[in-house]
Amino acid sequence: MQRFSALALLRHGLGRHQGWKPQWRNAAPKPSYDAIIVGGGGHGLGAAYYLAKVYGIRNVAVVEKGWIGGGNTGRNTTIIRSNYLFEESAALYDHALKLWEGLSQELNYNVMFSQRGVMMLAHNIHDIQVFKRHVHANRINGVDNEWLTAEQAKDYCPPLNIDPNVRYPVLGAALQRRGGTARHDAVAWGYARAADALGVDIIENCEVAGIRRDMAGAVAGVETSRGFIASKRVGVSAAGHTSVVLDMAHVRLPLESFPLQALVSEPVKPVFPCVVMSNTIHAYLSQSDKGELVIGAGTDVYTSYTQRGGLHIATHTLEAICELFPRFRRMRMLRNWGGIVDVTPDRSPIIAKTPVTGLYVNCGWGTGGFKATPGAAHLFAHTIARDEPHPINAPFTIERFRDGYLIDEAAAAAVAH
Amino acid sequence: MLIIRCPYCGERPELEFAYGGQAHIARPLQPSDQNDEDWNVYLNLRANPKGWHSERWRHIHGCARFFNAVRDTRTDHFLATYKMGEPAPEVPST
Amino acid sequence: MFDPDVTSPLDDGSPAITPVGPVSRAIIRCRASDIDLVSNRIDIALPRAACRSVQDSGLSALWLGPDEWLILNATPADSWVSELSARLDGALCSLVDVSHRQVALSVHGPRAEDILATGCALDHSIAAFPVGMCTRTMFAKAEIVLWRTGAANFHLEVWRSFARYVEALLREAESER
Amino acid sequence: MTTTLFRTGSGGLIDRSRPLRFTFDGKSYSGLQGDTLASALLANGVHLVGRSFKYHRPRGIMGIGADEPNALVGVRRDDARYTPNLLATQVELYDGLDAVSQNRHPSLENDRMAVNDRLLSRFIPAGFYYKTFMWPHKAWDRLYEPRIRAAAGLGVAPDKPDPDSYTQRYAHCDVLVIGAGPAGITAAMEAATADARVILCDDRAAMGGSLLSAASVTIAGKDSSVWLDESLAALARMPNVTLLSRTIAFGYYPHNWIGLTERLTDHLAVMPAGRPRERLWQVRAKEVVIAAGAIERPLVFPGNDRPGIMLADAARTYLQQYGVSVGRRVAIVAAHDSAYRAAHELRAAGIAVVVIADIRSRPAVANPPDCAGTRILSDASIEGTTGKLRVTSITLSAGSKRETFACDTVLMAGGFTPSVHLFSQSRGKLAWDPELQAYLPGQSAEAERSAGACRGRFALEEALADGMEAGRAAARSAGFATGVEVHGPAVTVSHPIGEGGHIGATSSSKGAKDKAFVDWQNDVTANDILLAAREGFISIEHVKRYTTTGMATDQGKLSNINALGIVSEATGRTIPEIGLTTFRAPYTPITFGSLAGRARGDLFDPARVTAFNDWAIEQGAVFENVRNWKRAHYFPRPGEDMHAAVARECLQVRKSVGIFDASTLGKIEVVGPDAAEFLNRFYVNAWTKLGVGKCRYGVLLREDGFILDDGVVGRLAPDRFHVTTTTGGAARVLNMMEDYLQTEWPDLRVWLTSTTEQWSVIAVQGPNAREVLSPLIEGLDVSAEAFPHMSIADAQMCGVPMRLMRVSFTGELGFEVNVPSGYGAMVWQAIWERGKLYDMVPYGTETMHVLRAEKGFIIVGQETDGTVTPDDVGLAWAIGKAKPDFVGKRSLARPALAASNRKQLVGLLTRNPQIALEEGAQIVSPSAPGTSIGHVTSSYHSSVLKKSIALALVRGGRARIGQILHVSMPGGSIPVGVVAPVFFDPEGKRINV
Ligand SMILES: Cc1cc2nc3c(=O)[nH]c(=O)nc-3n(C[C@H](O)[C@H](O)[C@H](O)COP(=O)(O)OP(=O)(O)OC[C@H]3O[C@@H](n4cnc5c(N)ncnc54)[C@H](O)[C@@H]3O)c2cc1C
Ligand SMILES: NC(=O)c1ccc[n+]([C@@H]2O[C@H](COP(=O)([O-])OP(=O)(O)OC[C@H]3O[C@@H](n4cnc5c(N)ncnc54)[C@H](O)[C@@H]3O)[C@@H](O)[C@H]2O)c1
Ligand SMILES: Cc1cc2nc3c(=O)[nH]c(=O)nc-3n(C[C@H](O)[C@H](O)[C@H](O)COP(=O)(O)O)c2cc1C
Ligand SMILES: [Zn+2]
Repeated sequence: MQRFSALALLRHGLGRHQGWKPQWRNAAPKPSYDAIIVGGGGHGLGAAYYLAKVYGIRNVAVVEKGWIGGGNTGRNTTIIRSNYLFEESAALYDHALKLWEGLSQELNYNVMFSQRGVMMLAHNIHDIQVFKRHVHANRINGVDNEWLTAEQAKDYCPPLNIDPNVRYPVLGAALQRRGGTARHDAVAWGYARAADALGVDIIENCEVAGIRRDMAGAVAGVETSRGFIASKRVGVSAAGHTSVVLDMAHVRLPLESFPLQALVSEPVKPVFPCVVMSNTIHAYLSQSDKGELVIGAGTDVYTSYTQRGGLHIATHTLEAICELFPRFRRMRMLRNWGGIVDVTPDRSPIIAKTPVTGLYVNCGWGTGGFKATPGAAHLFAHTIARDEPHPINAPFTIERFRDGYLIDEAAAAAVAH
Repeated sequence: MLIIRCPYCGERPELEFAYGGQAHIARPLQPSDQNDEDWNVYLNLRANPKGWHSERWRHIHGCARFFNAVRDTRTDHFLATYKMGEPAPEVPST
Repeated sequence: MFDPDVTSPLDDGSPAITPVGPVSRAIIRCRASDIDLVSNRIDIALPRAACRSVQDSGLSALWLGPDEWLILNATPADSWVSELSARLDGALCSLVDVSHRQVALSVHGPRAEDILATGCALDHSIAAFPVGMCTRTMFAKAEIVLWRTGAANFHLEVWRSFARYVEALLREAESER
Repeated sequence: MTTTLFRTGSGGLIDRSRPLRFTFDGKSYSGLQGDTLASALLANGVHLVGRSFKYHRPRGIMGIGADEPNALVGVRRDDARYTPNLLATQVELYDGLDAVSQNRHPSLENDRMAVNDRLLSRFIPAGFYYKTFMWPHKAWDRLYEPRIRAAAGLGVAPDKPDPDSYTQRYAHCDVLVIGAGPAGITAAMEAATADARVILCDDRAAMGGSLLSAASVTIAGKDSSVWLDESLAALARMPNVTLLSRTIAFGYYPHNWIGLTERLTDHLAVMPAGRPRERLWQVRAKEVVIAAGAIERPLVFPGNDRPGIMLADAARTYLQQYGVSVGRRVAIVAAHDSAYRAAHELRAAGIAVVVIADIRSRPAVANPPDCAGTRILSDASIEGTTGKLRVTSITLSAGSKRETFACDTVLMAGGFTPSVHLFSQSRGKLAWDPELQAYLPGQSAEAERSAGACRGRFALEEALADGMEAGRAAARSAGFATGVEVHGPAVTVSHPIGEGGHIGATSSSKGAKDKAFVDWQNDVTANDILLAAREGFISIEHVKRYTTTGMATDQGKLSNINALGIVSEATGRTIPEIGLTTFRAPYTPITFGSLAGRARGDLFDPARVTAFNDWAIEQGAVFENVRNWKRAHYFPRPGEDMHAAVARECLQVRKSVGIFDASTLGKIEVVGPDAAEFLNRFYVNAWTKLGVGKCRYGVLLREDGFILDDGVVGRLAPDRFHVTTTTGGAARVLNMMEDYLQTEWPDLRVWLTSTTEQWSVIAVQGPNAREVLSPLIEGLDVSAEAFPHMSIADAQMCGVPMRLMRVSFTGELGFEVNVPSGYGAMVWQAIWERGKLYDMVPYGTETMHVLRAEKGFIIVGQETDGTVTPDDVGLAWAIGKAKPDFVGKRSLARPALAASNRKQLVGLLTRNPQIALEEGAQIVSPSAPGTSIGHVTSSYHSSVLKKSIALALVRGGRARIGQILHVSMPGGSIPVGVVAPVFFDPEGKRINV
C-alpha cells in the first residue's frame, strides 16, 4: 500500500501527481473465497478488513451491487456517539467509538473523525428525566455523558436559541464530548484501501441475486450479476436491502425498510461548533468541514426502496431547525436526498449467525449505524471468523425477538440516531 | 407526499393517512395456543419486499377507515386500494 | 338550560373569518344496515354518499365516514342529545354528545378558497369541493372538519384546544398581501 | 454617480428612465430598473465579483441565470436581513441594494489566501485531505481541522434571527407548465384553451425565456416581443390560468407533487407591510409539462476561469435583454454554431470581435451568420489566457501557428445541455441521444412530458410546435377535449441557433501549466478528475465525491457533463456506459424559511390549552409542556420556588382540599352491545362484572406484552363505557382501539367516540372534597354510602350537565367533575369560590406526581418505559386471570417476560431523609458497585411525610425489600433502604370515607 502522508503529497506534487496508484484494485471475482461479504458499505468493507487484519482470513471478497459507499454510508448525517442507555448498547457503541479514535492512523486514511461533541436537547420534563437517566447509566458503564443547563448548552453552541418563551424551550442538554462526526466517504474508501492492501477483493457492480446452498443446507456461495462465486461463509451487510438478500436463502428477519432523508445547506464559514440533536421536535444538525449545515430529517411512515422521501418530511425538519436556530431561516437548502434504513422491532441491530450454516448477518441499524461502523465491522468479522458471536454482540441475536429479550433503546428513551 | 385513493373518499394527500404495516395478517384466534415460534411470526415478521407490497392504511384524518393497498416499493406507485374484507387484486409478477 | 355566553376560545372575528355561535353537536355511529332506522328516529336522513351533507329544518348531518356522522343543531340546547338518545332507544348505534368538543369558524368571501389553501392540501375549487361537501382533513397541524355551505362559504369545525392555532393561521393568511 | 460605460445606447428590456443606485463592496454604482445585479455590474465594467472556494482565484460573472457558478454575493438589506451566497445573476436590482463579495480577505482585489493558488495548489489536489493531517494524532482536532474549516465555506451565515415571514399554499391544477419560454407559453396556451386549469411558472422576473433575448425574430408574422406580450396578456386574461413569475420549480416529488418557491419581496426596494418574503407552493398537478430550456456549456481549457471569460449566449443575452456590452474586445472560443450568432449580434452592437476560434474543422450549419472581418480559426486549440484580475489575452493555435490575441472578454460556446433536472427528479429515465450528444428525457415515471429545448428541440420553430403538442397532450390526458390540431406558428429568425458542441476537456488541457477548470465554484480541474480516475475512482459517483465536482451550490449545472466527458476519455468508456450522478431537489437552493413557512413561534406547533388556562395564568401558574398540551406545573405564591409551592400544595390537599385541572386526560366513549366484550379483549382487566355506575382502573398492553397506557374506565350503562387514557396516549389508544375493531374484530358491535375535549375535568381531592362539592351537585347523592370510591354517574352541577367520577390519584377522598368544556370556566369558578371556605388550593402536575408517589401509583412513561410488564410494576392483580386472551397476553408468556430476575417496582428511602435521590440515578448492590441493577424512576421530597421518597425499578426488587442498596452518584454512593412502594396510608383508609 502506498503510504499517505504530507511528505508523499509533496513528493507526488512535484511529479504532478502522475504516480498515484488506484486506492483499491478494480477486482474481478475469483471462483471462490474463504469468505464473502455482501454489501460494500462501511460495515461490509470494515468487516473484510478486520477478517484479514485481525482474524487472518485474507481470501475475502466484498461484493457490491453498485459503487462502494453508495448506500447509507454515503448518505448519512455522520453523527457518532455512544451514550446509549442499556449496557448492551453502550458496550457496542463505545467499542466502536474507541476504534473511531484511532481509525485514521489505523487505516492510514484521514476519515476526519472530529470529536466536536454531541448535544441532545431536553425540551420538557420527560426529556430531562430520560437524559439524566442516560447520564447516570453511562457513567456506570464508563461512557462519558454530562448534563448541561440551558445556559451551558448555549455556551457550548452559541447559535442555540434558549429563550424560555419559545414553543418548546431548551431546558437543558446531555452532552457527550467524545461524540462528533466523520467524513462518510472516507470511511468506505479508507477501509477499502486497507482491506485491498491485505488481499481482499473489492468487486463493484456485482449484485448478489441468489444464495446457493449445499445438500446439507449450508451456504455454498452466491449467484451474482458477474457469475457464481463459491464460499462456505457469507456475511450479509446490505443495510436497507438485507431482507431482499436474505430472502434468497429463505431466511426471514424482523426488518422493515423505510426512507430516511437528509439535507445540506449551502456552505458557509464556520458558524456551528458541534452536533445538536433534538428528538422532541425532530431536528439534528452539524456543520461539515466543507461548511454545509448537515441536517437529518425523519423517516417516512411507509416502507420503500425509492431512496427518497416526501417533501413534508423535509419541511417538518426545517420548521424545527428554524425554531431552534432562527438565524438560519435565510440559509438555503442545497441538496436533499434519501437513504433506505432497515429497522427492527426494537430498533437495535442484529449481528448474528442465521439459521443457515455459514450465513451471517449484520443489519437493523436503522437510522443510526454509521457511528457503529468500526465496532460492528470488527464484531461481525469475529462472528464470521469464529462462527460464534463476540461477547459484545452476543445479545444482538435474531432470537431475541421471539424470546422477548429486546434491547429497546427507543422505547426506553424515544431517542434514535 | 403520496396521493392515496381512499376507497371511500377518493384521492387524498398522504397527510391525512396513517400507515398500518403489512396487510392480510390475521391475529391468531387463540394466541395462547401458539408456540413462541409461531407467535414470533405473527408479532414480528413482516414482508419487506422490493416490489409489490400489500399494506394497510388508515384514512385517519378523513373517514377514519382502515383499508388495504398494493404499492410498488420500488416506485411508490399504487396498483390498487380496496376496502377491508375485499379480495386482494392480482399482483403483477414483476 | 343552555347559556349562550359560554366561553369560546375564539376571537371575535375578522372580515373573512368569524366564529360560529353555539351549536349543539352529536356524533352518530352505526352500521349501514341501520342507517334507515336511525334516520327515521332522528328526523334527518343520514347521507350515505361519502363526504356529503344533508340539511333539514335546522339540523345538518355531515358524513364523516361510512359509519359516522356529525349532526349539528343550529338551535342549541343541552338536552337535545339526551332527547335524541331517548328516541334512539333500542336502535343499534352510538350517539355521543360532542357539542363542546369542538368549535366552529366560518371562512367566507371571495378569498375563502385562497385562505384555506394556505394550510389545507385539498382542492377547494367548486368543481372538486362542491357546496354541501364535507370532510375531515388537516389544516396545518390540526385536524378539522371542513364543510362548504355556499360558493364562498366554508364552515370549519375544530377541536377546542386547536382552535386558537387554526384561527391564528387563518388570520395570518387573511392579512397576507 | 459613475457613468455606466458599458450600457448600449438603446435596446433591451431595462427601463432607461429609472436609474437605480447600488453598492458593491462599498463602492457605489448605478444601474437601471430591470437589471440584475450581474447586468448592472457588467454595465459598469465590473467582471471581478468573487474568489473561488479552494484556490481563491479571481472570478467573474459567467452566465445569466441559475447556472452561474462564480458570481455569489452577500446582500445586506438591513441589520437583520443579510443573505449569503446569492447569485448576482438572479438578484434583481433595486434602489439602494447593498452587495458584498465573499470568501476573500482583506479585499476582492487583494486576497491573502490566493497563496493557495500560487504556492500550494500543486500539493493540494482533489482529495488531498484524506492523505494527510493524521500526525501527530492530537493535531487534527487542535490545528488541522480548525484551519480546514476556516478556509472552507463561502459566505457568512446570518447572525440575527430573520425578521421576514414566509408563507405557503397548496394548489391543484390540471396542467402545470414549468418554464415560460416559447415552449412553455405555447403549452400553457393550448392546455388553457382546452379549459384545463393551468399554472405556468418561471424562475425569472419576466416570462419569455429565450424570447427575451431574441433579436430580429418574428413569430406568426409579428416581432417576437409583440408575440410574447400578446401571448402573455392572453394567458393573463384567462380565469383558468395562474401565471407565476419569480417562481422556481425546485422539486418533483412522487405522484406529481411539485414544489415551487415564489420570491415576493427580494426585488423590492421597499417591502410592503404584510407581504411575506417568499411563498412555497405545493402543487398537485394532474399533468406536468416541463419546458425548462437548456443550459449553455462552457469549454474546458487552461486558464478558462479569469474574470471576463463567460458563456457566449449569456453575453448575447446581456446585450439583448439588458443593453449591456460585456466588453470591448471579445474573443470567442467555439464548439457550437451559436458562437457565430453571438459574434454577429455583438458586432452589430459595435463590439469588436477579434477572433472566433472554432475547435471544429468548420461550423456545422452551412451558412453561419456573416462575421466578415472577424478572424475565424478552425481546428483551433485554446492554449491559455492571461490577465490578473481580468482576462487580457488569449493564446490560440491552429495548425502549427500559435497566436495571442489581446482581448478583455472571452466567450465560450460549448453547446447546450438540455435541462433534464426535473424530469430526472421525477424518476423518468434519461436516454442518451448520440446525434445531439445529450441526455434527453426518455421513459416517463409520472404523468409528465417535456417540451422544447429541454428535450433537444433547440430551434425556435420546433420549440413552439413542441410546446403546443405537449400542452394539447397534457390537456387530453387530464381529460379535456382539444380542438383541431394546428401547427406551430411560422417563425423567421435571422440566424438559426445551429448545431455542434463539445463534451469534456479540450485537447490543450492536457499537460498545460495553467489549470483548466471543470467545476468553477468548487475549483475542480480537468487534472483533478484525471487524478481521481488514476486513483481508481472510476464510477462517476466516486469521481463526484472524490473531487467534489458538481457538489457546489450550482450542483454542476455547467460542469457535470464535461466531467463526464473527461472520465469517458480517461477510462475508455462511452458516456452512456458511465451514466450520470443523481439529480436531486432542489433545482436551485431554496430558503429554509420558505420550507418552514408559517410554523414559527406560537404557530410552530399547536399549543393546546384547557378551559382553565386563563384562570391558571391569572393565578401565576408555571406551565409545562406535555405533548402539545400546556399544563399548570405548580402555582407559586410570591416568593415561593417550586419546592416550596409543591410542599404547600401537597400538605393542603392532604389536610383539607385541592383543585386540579385533569382535562387533558384522553376520554373515549365506548358504546354498543359488545362494549364489555371489547374491553375484555383490549385491556388486561375483566370488565363483564363491572356494575353500571362503577369504575375500575384499567391497564393496556401492546401486543408485545409491555404496558402502553392506563386509565380509569367507568360503566355508564350496560352498553356504554367512559374510558380515560393518559394525556399523551389519547390519540394512540383510540387509534389502536379502532385498529382492533375494524380489522380484527369487525363482528363486535361497538363504536368509539373521542370525548377528550367535550369534557373539562376538575379534580377536587382531599378530606373536604365532598364538603366543597355536594352543595353544587344537583340530582345525585354523593354520600360515602350512596356514591362510594370508584363510582360514576351523570348529574348536574351549577345547572349544567355533569359526569361525576369518584376516583383518587392522590389517596384522598376525591372526585373528578366532568362538565361540558364550554361551561368549564364557570363551574371551576363556582367550585373555587366554595372551596375558599376550606382554604382549597389549586395544585399542578408536580403536586399530583408527589401525592401519587406517596401512594405508590405509577405513571405510565415514568415508572414504565416501554420495557415494563404489569407484574414488573406490581399490577399483576389487575389482570383478569380467567380471560382466555387479551391484547399482549400471549407475549407475557415469552421467556424474557416471564423470567424471574426482572426489574420490579419498589420504594426507596434514603437514610438521611433530607437527601432526595436524583431521578434516573442508578442502583447498585453494595457488593457489586460497578453493575447497575436498576434505576430511580421517581423521587420527591414529601412534605407530608417529612422525608424524601423514591420509586425504583430494581432487578428482583420485591425480594430485596428490607435490604440496603446503593444509589450511585458522581460524588459517591447513597445508601438506601428498599421498601414496599407505598409510603402513605397503605390500607387506603383515607380514600374510603
Ligand atoms: C439520511 C440518513 C442519515 C443517517 N444518519 C446517521 C447518523 O447521523 N449517525 C449514524 O450513526 N447513522 C446514521 N444513519 C444510518 C447509517 O447511515 C447506516 O446505519 C450505516 O451507514 C449502515 O452502513 P452499512 O455499511 O451497513 O450499509 P450501507 O452503507 O447501506 O451498505 C450496504 C451496501 O450493500 C449493498 N447491497 C445491497 N444489496 C446488495 C446485493 N444484492 N448485492 C450486493 N450488494 C448489495 C448496497 O448497495 C450498499 O452499498 C443515517 C442513515 C441515513 C439514510
Ligand atoms: N441557453 C439558451 O438560452 C438556449 C439554448 C438552446 C435553445 N435556446 C432557445 O430556446 C428556445 C427553446 O425554448 P424553450 O421554451 O424550450 O426554453 P427557454 O430557455 O426559452 O425557456 C425556459 C424557461 O424556463 C425557465 N426555467 C428553467 N428551469 C426552471 C425551473 N426549474 N422552474 C421555473 N422556471 C424554470 C427558464 O428560466 C426559462 O425562462 C429556442 O428558441 C432556442 O433557440 C436557448
Ligand atoms: C455528510 C454529507 C455531506 C454532503 N455534502 C454535500 C455537498 O456539500 N454538496 C452536495 O452536492 N452534496 C452533498 N452531499 C450529498 C451527496 O451529493 C448525495 O446526495 C448523497 O451522497 C446521496 O447520494 P445521491 O443523491 O446520489 O443518491 C452530502 C452528503 C453527506 C452524507
Ligand atoms: Zn376516506
